Amino acid sequence: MIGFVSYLVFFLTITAILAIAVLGLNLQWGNAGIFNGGVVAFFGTGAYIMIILGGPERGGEFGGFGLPWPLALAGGAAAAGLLAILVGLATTRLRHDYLAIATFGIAIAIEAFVRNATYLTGGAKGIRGFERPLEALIDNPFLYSLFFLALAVVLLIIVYAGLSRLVSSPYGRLLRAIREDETAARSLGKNPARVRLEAFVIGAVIMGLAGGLYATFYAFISPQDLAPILTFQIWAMLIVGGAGNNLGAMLGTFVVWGCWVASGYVLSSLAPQELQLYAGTLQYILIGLIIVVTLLIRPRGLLPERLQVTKRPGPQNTGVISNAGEQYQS
Amino acid sequence: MHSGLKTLIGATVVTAGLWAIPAMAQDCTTKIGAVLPTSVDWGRPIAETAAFAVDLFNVAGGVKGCKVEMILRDTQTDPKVGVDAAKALVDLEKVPVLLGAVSSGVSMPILTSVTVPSKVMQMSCCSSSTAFTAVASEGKTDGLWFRTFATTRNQSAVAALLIKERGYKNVAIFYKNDDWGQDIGKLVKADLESMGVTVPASIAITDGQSSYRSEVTEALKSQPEAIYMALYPAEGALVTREWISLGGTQKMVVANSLKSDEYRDSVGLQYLGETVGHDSAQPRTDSARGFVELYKEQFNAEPSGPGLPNSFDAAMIAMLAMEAAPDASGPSIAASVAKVTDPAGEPIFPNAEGLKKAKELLGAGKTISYQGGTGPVKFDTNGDVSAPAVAWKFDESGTQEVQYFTLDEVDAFISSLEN
Amino acid sequence: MIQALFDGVLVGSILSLGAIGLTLVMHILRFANFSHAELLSVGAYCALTFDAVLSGIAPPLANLIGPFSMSAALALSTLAAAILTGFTAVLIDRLVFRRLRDTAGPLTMVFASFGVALIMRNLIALVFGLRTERFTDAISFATMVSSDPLLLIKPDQVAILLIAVAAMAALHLLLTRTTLGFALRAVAENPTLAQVNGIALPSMIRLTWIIGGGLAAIAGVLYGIDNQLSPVMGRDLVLSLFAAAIVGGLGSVTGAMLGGFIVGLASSFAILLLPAGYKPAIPFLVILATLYIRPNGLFGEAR
Amino acid sequence: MPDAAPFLNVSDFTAGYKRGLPILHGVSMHVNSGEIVTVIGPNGAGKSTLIKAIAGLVIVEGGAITLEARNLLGIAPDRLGRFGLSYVPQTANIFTTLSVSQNLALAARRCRAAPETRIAAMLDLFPALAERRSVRGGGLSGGQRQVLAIAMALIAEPRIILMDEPTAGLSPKASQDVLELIGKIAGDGVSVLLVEQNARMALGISDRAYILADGQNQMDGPAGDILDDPAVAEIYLGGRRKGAA
Repeated sequence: MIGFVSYLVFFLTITAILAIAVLGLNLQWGNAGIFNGGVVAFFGTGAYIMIILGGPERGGEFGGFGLPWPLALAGGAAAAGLLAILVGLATTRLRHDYLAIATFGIAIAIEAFVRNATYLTGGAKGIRGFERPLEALIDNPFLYSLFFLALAVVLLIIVYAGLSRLVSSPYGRLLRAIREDETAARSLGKNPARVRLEAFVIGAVIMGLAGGLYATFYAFISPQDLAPILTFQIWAMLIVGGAGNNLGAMLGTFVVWGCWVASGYVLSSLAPQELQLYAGTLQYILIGLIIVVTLLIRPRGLLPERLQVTKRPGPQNTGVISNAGEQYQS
Repeated sequence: MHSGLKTLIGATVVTAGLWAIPAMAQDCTTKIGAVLPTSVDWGRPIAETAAFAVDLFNVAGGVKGCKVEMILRDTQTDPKVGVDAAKALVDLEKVPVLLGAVSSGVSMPILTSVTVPSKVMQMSCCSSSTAFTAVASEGKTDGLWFRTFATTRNQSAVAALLIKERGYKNVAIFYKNDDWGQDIGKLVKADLESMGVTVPASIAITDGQSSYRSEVTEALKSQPEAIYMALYPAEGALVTREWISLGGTQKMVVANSLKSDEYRDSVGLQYLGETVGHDSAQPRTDSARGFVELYKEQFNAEPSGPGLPNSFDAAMIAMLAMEAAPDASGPSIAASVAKVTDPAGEPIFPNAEGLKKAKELLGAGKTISYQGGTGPVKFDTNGDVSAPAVAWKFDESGTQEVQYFTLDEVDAFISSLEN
Repeated sequence: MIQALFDGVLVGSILSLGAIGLTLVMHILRFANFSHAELLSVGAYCALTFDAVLSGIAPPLANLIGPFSMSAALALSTLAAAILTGFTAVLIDRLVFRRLRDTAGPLTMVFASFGVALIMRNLIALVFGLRTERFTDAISFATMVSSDPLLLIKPDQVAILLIAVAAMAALHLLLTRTTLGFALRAVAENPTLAQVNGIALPSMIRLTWIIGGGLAAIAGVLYGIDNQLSPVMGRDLVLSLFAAAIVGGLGSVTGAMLGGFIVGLASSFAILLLPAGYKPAIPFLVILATLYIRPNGLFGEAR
Repeated sequence: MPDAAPFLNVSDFTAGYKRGLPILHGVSMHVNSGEIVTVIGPNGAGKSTLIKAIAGLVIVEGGAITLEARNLLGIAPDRLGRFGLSYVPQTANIFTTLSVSQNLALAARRCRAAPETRIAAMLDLFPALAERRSVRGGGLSGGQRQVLAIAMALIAEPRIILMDEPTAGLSPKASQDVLELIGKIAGDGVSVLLVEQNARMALGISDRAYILADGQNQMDGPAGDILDDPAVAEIYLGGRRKGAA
């Protein structure tokens, strides 16, 4: 029983950390319509800078500033925001697919950088972190894991509350207005580029915060944490949960990450022994099936956005293929 | 082409056969956990070898009369997934021992956030990062961390030694762009340069690129006399085929990761005549063929591919330590590793008789010296091992040993480099 | 330098072929299909299987043609694989994408396609194993065309380039010379108007998948000849394909073709500029630069 | 006998873009063979929706539609050509990325006759298109686009053409040309159903007219009567007729 609780606490901690990143993405995509394909770049920047700022000295490598943890965490988030400003100035004027590939490229470039720039980032071997905050004080590992979960959840709640206020404020309506119709928003005297950039940066800071928390929890970061799969996971959580809805984003995190790891657990306990070696491959198939089937059943996510902006009716010559033609035949 | 299919069917039949062996009065089971990248080409054989070690141990009666059940989870080479799997194994399955992971990037967060806090012994076959030594030397592993991966320092020195013996003066290096590859690539380059060998190009090979031709061409420009490769079989074969087809030299020195049938078959034996590899050594006694012989019997092929003997040894040592431990807790198992790898103890090979004898000796409170796939394993206080080395080359049946270097010889060579 | 140019063009030609199919699908069906690169794997593995069967039935077919790593058996197998892959693509559309087209946002399709890619990739891994495969183990040697500047060319490279260019030319002719091609372009531009003009969308969508899948299969086989087959080859290629399609401008076949060459050349020249470890990032930096100058890609139109 | 029953008959139409949100509420109308019928009405009256509903492009929730007593409801838009119906959308009615001749070739795919002869016939009929046959659709002027769109509709030898505001955005001269062309088409025995903002001009060439408001029939009758009705002129034609007392 204590084992189950201990695992649950651990699982929820990771879920809470990832949920923070998903909320950041929800601001960018769900509210501002910015297709960020490089989530991991901001997450990773937050993690690396946090660990460099707060970590101990590393023989012959840059870093070892040993800042207090809250400062290091804030520094990581700020660094992610800084990166977002640079990236955003160059890319937020791009539309969807182009923006996605551009931001994706940045994530690849950051991964390549941390993998190779050994002096700054430790290279492929990664950087060790430092003792987690207050760990020495709370001597019991289980109690400490409870404490860390509480910490992550508190940060999640703060981010959630902040975003909820932001989204329901006039600023949030402006964001969605720009998402729906940039020209109309411009005609209202707003500068859509600037507003989009702001949303992009705020979202990135939140992702950086999640990254910093992640590296704090594992006390380690390496280029392997910056693999593109993280971007996909975060996105899948948002889409499955329901883009535009913060509660949906958090629910999506829980469901997707839960299915992701539960599929491994189920296979390791249920699959016959001769299949165990193939369980990894089977697990991927299972994950793929879960995502596809969920989207087939709930195409707009588990908790879809409650539309506050009426969309223009009907795809008439807007160039969107719908099944309008096909439905007459079927 | 059907080798993939054949392996699948073969492995299924063989392992199913093994599992069908009636348990010998084993009514109880003892669980151990393994977190390995089974969905990755080179990861699956590592897991398969660990499972094989467990089967052997069960045939010999299991741990303290209990059948060992290895619960295997895939890491997807994703730290989050690997750590979660480890946590589930430790908390839900209550394993006292965890085998894995392969990549340092996965093993390290498992160590810091799962095994050490939960007081579970972790034994990795293949994580090579020097960061582990640092963590251990600070006393932060509580003696729970071991790895059977011989430190890169010895391996790189042997590579340099082989190059020196062959008199190559101009050697280009290809290394896998991960922690192990960067480490060994850097060390070999430094060693060669301190010996006066020119290294005109030292080129990182990053996984999953759509072509390695430009990397190969870059190295080819300097027309090196020989090349050194620290790569895994899949991209190693690509690079080598490209290299040879573009007319590069066939004088190649390769790391143990390329000691693989897949690599040999992919490149073709006719091009590998002048290739020599290095590896950590098997013990030097006649009965010592233990691991290789057993493996051949089981899989009808030589152990080939990165990390197989290491994985075998990690599983064996872990189970022997469980046998030797007074109780089933992680710390006492970890503390018992020393009883299993005591150089003064009775040498033990991992075959049926060996394991039986080991159990008797350990039961009687004596120590043993486990002589596994990577040699007479001896951990230092940081959980690291050093092993003697061999040079090998490819032949029709797989590989064959051509030279043996004792630990002293390797050490002497290293100190000669440093002077 | 010249060597890098030539190698880049060659890698680029394979990427072009894959990217053309991708850009067609993206243009006509309006979503970024992450499972497209898996069609390359499907095609390559289909060809591998047919090749083994054909060589078994009629061993003379398995003889390599001249200095190339290709045999008559492989050529036939590639055609069969192209057809089969096309139909695989149609089947996947039936099972997943068609059901989502009506109800879901474009991103739902994108992530469903990611799920599909995971399933396809790992099904291949399950059937064929994780290890790499080759059509032939024989190594085809390069001919030194010039020693200073160094230029080495393998016969295979020439053949691959020619086949890729021929496939692209065939598609170009289809699109510019036949009413079927006009119909495809019409659907891409304005599906409603296309319907009004008597074009049945479902059959055009099927055709798009068949062409995209067929080209992907050919690209997969060529990639397999030039490199090797592995279940994760789709994963390794998908980003380069997207990069090529996007840098060229979505929906533009010419753009995708050029985009493929740009990405190929960028990764080929990358190593001359930076240490090899940074190579994965270079194509994307080129794309960033391109998009900075032309936000809709080289041949794309603002939408 | 063509005039015995209405050629195109729409009865009690309920249709819209979203199910449950109809824009048309029980609209009925008919077109006789060889007639030009114009639908006018204020913005948002559902004129375009009506024509799109006939063309099979919006969701029809109730009512019936027949062409020569054959049911058209539920026929996919791409198959309506076989029933002798062509439709010219208001905007984006040609393919801008295809050349003029490619546009025509594409439209000719549904012809029963040999496509080449039909394309040739159209180029004969419209010399302006013949001159620009290799120009991309995007490079045509507004009037030329409209002519091309009409040619693409005519190429299939329809017996009725639906046109959604063919003069929208055109200069008065070009509008006049287009309307004259429409008159000529009808003269050749093809029925025309026209939706027009430019009501006064359209009524001038029409046989009959319907007035739609709020998705419902308001009134109908011979075009001349409607044109002369002072109330209609006040509400729908934007003031009194020029030249009338």
